[in-house]
Amino acid sequence: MNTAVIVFPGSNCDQDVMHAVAGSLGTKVRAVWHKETTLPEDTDFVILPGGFSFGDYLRCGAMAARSPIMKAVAEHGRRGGLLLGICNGFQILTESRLLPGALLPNRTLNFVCRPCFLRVESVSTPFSSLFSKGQVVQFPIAHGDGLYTLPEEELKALEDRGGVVFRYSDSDGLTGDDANPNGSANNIAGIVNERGNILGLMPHPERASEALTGGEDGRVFWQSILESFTKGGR
Amino acid sequence: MEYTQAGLRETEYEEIRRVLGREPNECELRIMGVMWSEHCSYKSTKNLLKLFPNNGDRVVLGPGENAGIIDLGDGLGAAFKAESHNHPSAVAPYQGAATGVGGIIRDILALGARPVASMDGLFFGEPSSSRTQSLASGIVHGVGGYGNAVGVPTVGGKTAYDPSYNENPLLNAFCIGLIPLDEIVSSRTARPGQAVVLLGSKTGRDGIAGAAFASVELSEDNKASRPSIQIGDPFGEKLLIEACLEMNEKKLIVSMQDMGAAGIISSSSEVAAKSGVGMILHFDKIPLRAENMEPWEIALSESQERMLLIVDRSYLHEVMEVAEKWELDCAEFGETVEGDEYTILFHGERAASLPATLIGDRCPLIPWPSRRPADLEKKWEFDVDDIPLPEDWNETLLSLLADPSLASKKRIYEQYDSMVQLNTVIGPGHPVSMLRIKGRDSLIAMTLDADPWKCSLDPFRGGAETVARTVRDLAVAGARAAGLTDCLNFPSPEVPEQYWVLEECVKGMAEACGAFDCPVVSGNVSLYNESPDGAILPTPVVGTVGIIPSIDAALSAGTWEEGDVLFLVGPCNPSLAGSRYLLSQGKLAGRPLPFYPEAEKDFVERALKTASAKAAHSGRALSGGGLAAALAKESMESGIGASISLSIPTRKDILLFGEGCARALYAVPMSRVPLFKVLWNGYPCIQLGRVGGERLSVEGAFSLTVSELLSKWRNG
Amino acid sequence: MTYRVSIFIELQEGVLDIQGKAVERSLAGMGHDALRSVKVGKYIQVWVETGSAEDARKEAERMCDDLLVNSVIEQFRIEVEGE
Amino acid sequence: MTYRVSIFIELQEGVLDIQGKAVERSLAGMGHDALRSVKVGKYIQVWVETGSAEDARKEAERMCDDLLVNSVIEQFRIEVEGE
Ligand SMILES: Nc1ncnc2c1ncn2[C@@H]1O[C@H](COP(=O)(O)OP(=O)(O)O)[C@@H](O)[C@H]1O
Ligand SMILES: [Mg+2]
Repeated sequence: MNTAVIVFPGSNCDQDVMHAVAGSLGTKVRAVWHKETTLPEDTDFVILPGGFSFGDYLRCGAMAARSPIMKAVAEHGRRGGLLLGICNGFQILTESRLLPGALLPNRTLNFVCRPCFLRVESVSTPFSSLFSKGQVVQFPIAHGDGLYTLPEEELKALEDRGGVVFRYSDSDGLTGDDANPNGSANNIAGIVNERGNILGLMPHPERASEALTGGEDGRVFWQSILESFTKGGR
Repeated sequence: MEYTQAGLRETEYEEIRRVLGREPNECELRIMGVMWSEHCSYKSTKNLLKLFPNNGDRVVLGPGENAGIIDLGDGLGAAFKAESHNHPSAVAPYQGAATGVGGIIRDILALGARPVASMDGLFFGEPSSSRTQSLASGIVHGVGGYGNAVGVPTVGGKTAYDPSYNENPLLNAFCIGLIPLDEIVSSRTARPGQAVVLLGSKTGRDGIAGAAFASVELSEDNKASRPSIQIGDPFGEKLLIEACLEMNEKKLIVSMQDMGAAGIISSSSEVAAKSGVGMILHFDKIPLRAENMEPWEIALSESQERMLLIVDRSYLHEVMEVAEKWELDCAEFGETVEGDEYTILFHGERAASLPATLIGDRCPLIPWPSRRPADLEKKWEFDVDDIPLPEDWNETLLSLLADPSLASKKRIYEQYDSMVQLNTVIGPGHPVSMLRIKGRDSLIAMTLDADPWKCSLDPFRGGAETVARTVRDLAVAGARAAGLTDCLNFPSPEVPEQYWVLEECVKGMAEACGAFDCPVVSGNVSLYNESPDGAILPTPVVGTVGIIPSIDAALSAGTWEEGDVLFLVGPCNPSLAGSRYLLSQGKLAGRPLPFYPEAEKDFVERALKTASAKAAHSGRALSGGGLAAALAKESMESGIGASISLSIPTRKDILLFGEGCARALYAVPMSRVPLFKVLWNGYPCIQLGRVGGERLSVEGAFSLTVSELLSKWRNG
Repeated sequence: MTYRVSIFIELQEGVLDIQGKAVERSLAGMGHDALRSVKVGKYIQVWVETGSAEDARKEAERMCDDLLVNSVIEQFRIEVEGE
Repeated sequence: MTYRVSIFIELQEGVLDIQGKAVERSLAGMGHDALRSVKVGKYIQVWVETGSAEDARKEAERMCDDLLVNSVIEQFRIEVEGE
């Protein structure tokens, strides 16, 4: 599985993601500058990393979504290729309309960085197949604009089709308001598109990929992707 | 223009005339006014700073450079420095703090190092005042807004509150970077015939002469020409970091200097003077953002996110290419020449022509008179017998934990990205923060601390205690202190009593640094921190960096386990002088304990062995709030209680709340107790009790559940 | 000619205006009793060189569609100076 | 009566508009060649209950001084609906 990590000016988790993927899977990872117009030919998996692309000025992810490389990224997604947006990457995916909804400022209006519990809601995606349904995992969050919002009917449709993959919870898997770090609708932390190949999530799996720094729950996330890829050959 | 309008003193003006052999023109006068301001010239403190030890086996680069560098072994170095941005943060809290963080990051970058972590020291006024709240909120948002976006984790810091900071809050920013020793960029290596290049943002009118204006009385007629606020652009800085590191990796640059105070003039004249070359600068070639800028404005602009590069001409093209990739402006605007002549050309005219060595180095020092405050002894007269024992111990402990200076800082540090770059092993919320170095076993440990109250009661002892606290924290965590950086935040040196306090603080710090063999490798001085309402407390802030050979030799805090045996190591007669306990009752009195070098060194060696021998589960050096606060923090963070009995004749409040001397609280697993006792044999060491249960109980004093403690500590 | 075009962007009805609510609370806390509610949006000015005011408006509208406005959550209004 | 007051906040002349610059570059990159420059500011609407439009303006001005505008770097303009 060949992974391409897109680097926008202002991305700051690009190196971290490359380190985590390479360290967890040992597969090939390449950085691709946002000004490119094509992805390396053999790209199987594309990651939009976290950070503050274009300073997060105007709206988070807005300018990155209009970067030259994004046409090729969208095309990769449309063909069914695996596409993951983490944090700022999630914002770029919604700004590109590759995922529904939008991410608004946290309800506290403060940036928040801390370890966070997530309940795995769906294991029928390539990104979560090795978890068990209802499992509680810990990935850190670090964002200022993570409140996921969607008009009522669309939210219902998203829920009905099982598009929510991760939900903020407490250590027991309870998804009360106390466990919601940013005010996200229905405690949503991560969603997948209908076809199941594009995932956006606010928490950072790459920050939970080593015992020394943040724990190892993220390794299962990366391994799920590799296994799905190997099986499905997407 | 009068020299006084430029902020120069008569002796300084005379010196300039003498050296030039003529009258300086207006541009030159303005330049010299800023360059010889306290902020840039250190004219009040240069002699004091010489007292600090700054050599040692590990020191690669000491004070006088953009930052100090210590040797981490195997060819890698850690560059670090702290800097204050107090005045700007008082005027425009968000932007002041943001540009403070940005500035210190560029200092590290200027050495060619990749910035890997930051810490921040925050000193605010009364927490209940609305001014404090809005300043604090702006400053914290500014630190986070910049640090988070630029991708440098903020891994720790210090926050304290005192009414003396009401009008004059302090923002000190610390940054550390990593650099292979053979890639260090020096400001001393420019040679004649090389290109002078400006990389980064366009130059505007922001922050012009900020340093000089601070020393001129503000009046209506200069209001219109007051410097406009510098706006921080973390996005621009991120690009600058990547571009500079790429250029350094490709060995395209000879020398590099960040632009901080006094912008172009300061950075370029410094390189010229240190390298022993002259410079001819063509100001027409500088990309400008504002119209009709005068040459002195261009010279002194403090527009952010800019770097000065000295480039061998054969690499100019490649430098431009890298700049273009990162979408940064980049302009060659001058060249280095033989000699000492520093010349600015503008619109075909010679705007300024000065000896490079005059600009930065030769400001006449000011020997301010020093006088021991007459009321010093009066502050020390303090009779412990006048302090009644607490009537309700539970209440006393809870209100101490709710004291804003001691209470949890989670609400602040959770607003900072403390994890980006994937090196943070221990982040904020612990006495010491730890970073791993990818591909190596060793860890970097760091901590930032200050004790303005003890410094105000006895500046020598307080200064020594400040340094000692950081070194003890590191030792307990398993790190030997390798070097430190400091920010000396003080009021005006022109008041003899205030100068004496500064002097004594420095002497005290120097004594401790010497004893611990922990050299000062970089630092910063911020004077004139006072307002018509009064002066700030003397506030030396110390950031100390240590090395832990491997994760196995690291000892964490807040990790008690059921059944652990608790030990207090260190003397049982601490002091209530300047303690958090007395302060939280509104009393600033007493004489802090002296610094005992032998005992301190002994403590450090034993603490290091305790960590590397894994003789304890958890350890915490005692600091603010004394033993009681340490017990409570350990218990809260571990989520488990303990039962303790104190069979010592010392008054219980002194034993529990007293501060000072080298002491620590350890939790030792049963099986390691014999080893632990051997390691501390010959040093005061008493068994306090056992870990377990839901309550933290001290016989004859308090007994509270962990959740009662937590609720006060977190929510006040 | 260079036209200055002002673009006023606000959140759509029904989208949670967290900033507006926060500002409302602080102002109320400061004693602004006459205040009923607050909405926080963006005020973007663009200078464009076009043949007519009408073209300037069209150009600005395209910019809104392309980047300035996220139609999932926002709505906007345009004013062209001299139109 | 309830008045809607619009407040337009922009950075003062000479203060670096980092957002405006970034947006400008991004729009130019997307081919908006007519664009000369961009300024990004805030558009705040407040609804206040006062006896007159004039009072509404005064009330809004006070809000600007108290909280909405940072006079060190920003300047503002007010419009009262129906004034
Ligand atoms: N401004 C700050 N930024 C980041 N971390 C902070 C800040 N203030 C305090 N902390 C963190 O909070 C913890 C408590 O700090 P402090 O108040 O100095 O108490 P202590 O004496 O226990 O170290 C430390 O881990 C410190 O790193
Ligand atoms: Mg501390």
